[in-house]
Amino acid sequence: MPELCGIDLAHPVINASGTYDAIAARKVFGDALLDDFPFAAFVSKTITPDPRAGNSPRRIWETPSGMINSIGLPNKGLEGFLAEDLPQLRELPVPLIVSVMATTREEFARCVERIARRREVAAIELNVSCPNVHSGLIVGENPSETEALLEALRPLSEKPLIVKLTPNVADPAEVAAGAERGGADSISLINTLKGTAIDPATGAPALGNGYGGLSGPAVRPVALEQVRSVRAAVDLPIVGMGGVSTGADASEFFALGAAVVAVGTENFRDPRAGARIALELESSLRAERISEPALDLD
Amino acid sequence: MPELCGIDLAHPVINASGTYDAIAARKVFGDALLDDFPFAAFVSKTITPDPRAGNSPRRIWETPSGMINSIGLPNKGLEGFLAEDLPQLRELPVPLIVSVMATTREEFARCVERIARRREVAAIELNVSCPNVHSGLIVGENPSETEALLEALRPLSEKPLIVKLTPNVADPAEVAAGAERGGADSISLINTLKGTAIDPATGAPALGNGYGGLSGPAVRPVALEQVRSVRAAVDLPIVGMGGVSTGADASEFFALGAAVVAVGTENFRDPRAGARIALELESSLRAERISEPALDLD
Amino acid sequence: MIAPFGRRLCEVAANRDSGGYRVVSVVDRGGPEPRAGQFYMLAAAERWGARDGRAFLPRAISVAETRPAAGGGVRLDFLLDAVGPGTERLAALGEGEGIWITGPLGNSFASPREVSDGAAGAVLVGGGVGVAPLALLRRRFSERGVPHRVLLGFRDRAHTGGLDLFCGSSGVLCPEVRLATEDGHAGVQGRVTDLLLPILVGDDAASGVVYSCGPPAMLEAVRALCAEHGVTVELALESPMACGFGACFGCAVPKPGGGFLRLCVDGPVLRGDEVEEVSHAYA
Amino acid sequence: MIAPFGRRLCEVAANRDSGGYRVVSVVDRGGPEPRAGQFYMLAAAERWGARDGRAFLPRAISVAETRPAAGGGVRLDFLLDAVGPGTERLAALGEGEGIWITGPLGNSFASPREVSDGAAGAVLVGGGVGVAPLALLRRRFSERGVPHRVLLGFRDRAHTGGLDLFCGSSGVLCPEVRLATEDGHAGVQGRVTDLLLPILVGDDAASGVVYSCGPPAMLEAVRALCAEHGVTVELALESPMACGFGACFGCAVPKPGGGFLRLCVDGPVLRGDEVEEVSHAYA
Ligand SMILES: Cc1cc2nc3c(=O)[nH]c(=O)nc-3n(C[C@H](O)[C@H](O)[C@H](O)COP(=O)(O)OP(=O)(O)OC[C@H]3O[C@@H](n4cnc5c(N)ncnc54)[C@H](O)[C@@H]3O)c2cc1C
Ligand SMILES: Cc1cc2nc3c(=O)[nH]c(=O)nc-3n(C[C@H](O)[C@H](O)[C@H](O)COP(=O)(O)OP(=O)(O)OC[C@H]3O[C@@H](n4cnc5c(N)ncnc54)[C@H](O)[C@@H]3O)c2cc1C
Ligand SMILES: Cc1cc2nc3c(=O)[nH]c(=O)nc-3n(C[C@H](O)[C@H](O)[C@H](O)COP(=O)(O)O)c2cc1C
Ligand SMILES: Cc1cc2nc3c(=O)[nH]c(=O)nc-3n(C[C@H](O)[C@H](O)[C@H](O)COP(=O)(O)O)c2cc1C
Ligand code: FES
Ligand code: FES
Repeated sequence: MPELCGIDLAHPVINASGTYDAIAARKVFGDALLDDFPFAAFVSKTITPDPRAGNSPRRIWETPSGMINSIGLPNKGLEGFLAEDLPQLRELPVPLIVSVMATTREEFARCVERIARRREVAAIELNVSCPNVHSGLIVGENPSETEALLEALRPLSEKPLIVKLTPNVADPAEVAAGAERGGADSISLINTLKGTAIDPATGAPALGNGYGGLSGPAVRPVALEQVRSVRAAVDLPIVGMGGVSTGADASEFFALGAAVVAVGTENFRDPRAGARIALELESSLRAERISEPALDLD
Repeated sequence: MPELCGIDLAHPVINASGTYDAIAARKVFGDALLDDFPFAAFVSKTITPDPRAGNSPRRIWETPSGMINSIGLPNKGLEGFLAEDLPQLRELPVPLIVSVMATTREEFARCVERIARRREVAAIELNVSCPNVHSGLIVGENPSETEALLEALRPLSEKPLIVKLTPNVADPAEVAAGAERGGADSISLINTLKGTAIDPATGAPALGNGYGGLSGPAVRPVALEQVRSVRAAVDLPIVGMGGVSTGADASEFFALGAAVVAVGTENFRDPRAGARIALELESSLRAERISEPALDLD
Repeated sequence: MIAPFGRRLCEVAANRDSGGYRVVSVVDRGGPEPRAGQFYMLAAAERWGARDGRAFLPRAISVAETRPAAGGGVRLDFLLDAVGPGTERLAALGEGEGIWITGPLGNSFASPREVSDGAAGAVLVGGGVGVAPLALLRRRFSERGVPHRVLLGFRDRAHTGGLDLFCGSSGVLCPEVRLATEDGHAGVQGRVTDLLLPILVGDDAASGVVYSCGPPAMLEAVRALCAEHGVTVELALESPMACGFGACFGCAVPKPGGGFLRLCVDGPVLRGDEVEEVSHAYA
Repeated sequence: MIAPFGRRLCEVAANRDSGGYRVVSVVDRGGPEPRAGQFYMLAAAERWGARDGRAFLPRAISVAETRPAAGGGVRLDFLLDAVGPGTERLAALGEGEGIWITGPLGNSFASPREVSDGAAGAVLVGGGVGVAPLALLRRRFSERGVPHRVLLGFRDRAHTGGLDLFCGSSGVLCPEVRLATEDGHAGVQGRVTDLLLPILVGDDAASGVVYSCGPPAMLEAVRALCAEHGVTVELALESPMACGFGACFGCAVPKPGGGFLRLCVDGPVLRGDEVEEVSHAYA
């Protein structure tokens, strides 16, 4: 049975933060969602200390084998999340991981403290791709900022802390090592690559926010390379993601040392992608086991 | 008439270094190549001080809407290039840009000096994605290393120096600003994104070298975003590249402030891609001019 | 209306021309009958992504007509305007080809009575590919005896896509349908709003509800006209959708008081006072 | 042999089965007649990239047969083994569909005399889809009166793709062709190298040149056998190709003395002593 930081998982496929709203999906698909929940753990959309409305449209743009999003982290804020969303999310049949982001260590600490107190939360994912308003540095671009953040947060929670790295750095392994030194329990990667497109109809940037983040199969080679290099640098379990859309894609991440894979953009194409990918993985493993003794070395 | 650092160009489309061997292409296609040369300037494959054989196969791997390469800069070395290749390249009907890379400032200087003396060379492109063997830093990842390199090379050549940035950094605009301060004449970007794949047939890395560089339409959103951010930071003309395969793609780069676009991977799919893209650009400009007065604002 | 969980592979039963658009019929053995205004996320099972890696995401398409399918399940008709790689591929699907569908999704048009106290009649205002959800709405109103008029706008003789969805089985346009064409080849010469205005200023306006779907400029004109004349209006909007089930937050439409709605779960049908102005930015 | 500059759009004239493979015929109005061993870079004009953004690059495919086309130009036959998204799409091309072709590319097989002084006869050894270039070579040898034998290996009755390319117009296998099949359903039971060995140890071995194309393991066996018996061999290799015209340096094959050849411009036909060992790593 796969596990992540001591959390037992029915299979090694979870969702990527911000790509599945289990509350909305339950309204759309009913309780069939719960009977047949596609992920082995559920990661919430990133929540921030205060509510955010998100960016102005246009927010998504399709690109070759991928998409750019500039959603802008719309969420109810920490208190809204705890009061309104958490009671609904605890009804999910899988462990819950809450993703948080803040712009000061104090705010990060407040979020982690409040969330860690909730028994229904199995782990906390720290989305560190936002600038620190004090240092001006993007925490996740900087190994020592990341280390310091983890040192500050580590004592506040017994729950596993997963650090989600930004891929827009020269050396993600350095940042991962900083997170490990600071006391992180796991590294998840990749978040989206910075990307832009021009709308051919207007000649102006396609996204309301000017630019956004690229995801989907187009980025899979970058994700795999970052998992490989982080794997070589830290001992922590890795949650690998970026363009996973089939069991074969997931296998690439496992071959490079990921403990678990997360599915993001593919959920939009297939609301049950998580379960399908877990099944594809299992049946390819079974096929390997069966074919092994009869392996034709011709 | 478009120009780049004072070099007149028949149209704004050139090739990306390492994606067209005009000498080999002339053997394959004959002098028709010269009569109808697809690029407004020709950029050589990157040459290094000493000859290199390149990486062990497998060297290329197809990915969704792109490819990974780990070619490893096979080339005849500086002297071999000057003696054998340059006499053939001077027969091309367009200005010649020579791409160079070295691992010490002294070697970079030796290359630039020797090449700058050759009248048939219009400009020099500095490929700065290699580690400096003294500092251990990758020059192109570091604004002050880049600045110092340019300061060292600037006095050695009257020819325009184009700095080709690596996209595998948190902030390419900072590095571009370093290059500008050091005296660069132009910035070209993007080089390939670090990428890996696993061969499903073996479960092992698909490329002989373990990892490689991702290019093609998959990376276009990343290239456009880096051009946008570099454009905002420097005044130098920009050679934009990364996934350009049509005139419409090129227009996106121009909309974000590129002076010239370079075509790489698309050459492999269409040996005349440069000329086709230039034509597509021209006819879409013409169509715009024609439709403008009659514009239906409905 | 709860949708079966997940996408399901269905078969294309027919593909016919409809005045420049295509009507693609899909047999859905596993889903419920959709309501007028609801949509599905569609993707071809084969050759999706065939134009340099696009279409990549599924496409949101309204259901234009539905009826029980021979052998069980429902038959769904989609009206397709081929404007890019996704709709082109969908419009080219041949009989027997596979299609992934997720749905029915989103909310639906309400009856006049549900929307507005004392309202009895309905005015349906459509244009372009936006006539699709109104076709199903009209049939439902006919079945339930809700008095209604239908105003449709078309550009010219060559662009009458979807018009036949408003014909009875005899192939003759239903009597309650009135046309406006920009070239004047049929109905009144002009815009569909030219047909709407006299109704809004007429005596029975107060007891009517307007239902509209069409290009953003038309929707905005309808919204503004109805607001001006104090008539309740339901608008079926579009916005760029990656998922259709509330997962991506991509389909944001600004709310009048600030903030955003997710059109896929909060819409696609919104009351006129739930949007500030219908804009190209999201539609 | 100089290729016309650039890719050109051609039309598929026919697509037929050949023992599990497909033979796709293309009419090339603008190119010269290719030589045996040469290849083309092929990509479907439509729906290339239809499986999640793959195939993206064109695919290298040997020409299996060529003759003047009615109405000018040449007709090119390609033998396709559908192993992935690229060959699958090419193998599914229908009559009248568009295909981008660049070529003819690469070098070609030399005549026995050119390769080896005093050599008069030829032994062609092929297996799998590698029989394609040998089919054209055999016809050329027949036309020019070069004495030759053909040894072909097939797995079983269901895998005889390309065998019909070695049949005369009567549909009967040419007399100089001998078969080895792993299941023994036709010819000798065993490998094609079992047929080659007796020839190499025979009296006239010294005056023969071996020409081979097939899977890496077969090519390596043939190369090693020929080296052992001092017989000259030309091998048509494969390696991963992005461009086919020397642009990408992707098709590297290690040279015995160190360094690499570019198989697309230095090959695809290499003499046995130009390669160290035929390996899966590049083939
Ligand atoms: C609720 C709802 C119901 C709908 N019902 C119908 C219907 O019944 N029938 C129908 O035909 N349509 C309907 N649509 C519209 C339909 O979903 C879009 O027309 C479709 O998504 C377009 O996809 P495409 O690939 O054909 O075109 P695209 O190329 O995706 O172009 C459509 C628009 O997408 C944008 N775009 C995104 N990425 C790119 C890119 N990389 N390059 C260029 N443009 C890009 C552009 O703004 C362009 O105008 C509906 C939409 C919604 C939201
Ligand atoms: C000179 C030459 C002549 C040839 N002649 C013929 C011929 O006459 N007939 C013929 O049928 N073939 C021929 N081939 C082989 C043919 O080019 C390949 O089989 C073809 O390129 C495979 O493409 P594909 O998309 O079908 O398969 P791919 O999926 O590309 O698989 C083929 C191989 O490519 C690799 N690969 C690359 N990227 C990926 C990826 N992302 N995922 C999985 N695997 C990947 C794997 O190693 C796989 O085994 C020739 C090759 C050369 C070089
Ligand atoms: C629409 C969208 C919204 C996202 N929102 C978040 C988010 O709130 N927090 C976060 O950490 N990552 C977010 N991501 C990034 C994903 O979690 C994931 O890291 C990335 O998309 C790569 O995986 P994929 O290629 O499978 O989508 C978002 C991605 C998308 C496409
Ligand atoms: C096969 C291959 C070889 C390359 N070799 C070089 C090189 O020698 N020097 C260099 O600066 N860039 C090299 N590049 C990078 C390209 O010049 C270009 O920056 C990159 O591929 C992005 O453009 P594209 O998406 O149009 O290919 C190479 C790229 C490819 C695909
Ligand atoms: S389309 Fe994804 S949330 Fe609405
Ligand atoms: S295939 Fe590109 S150099 Fe040979």
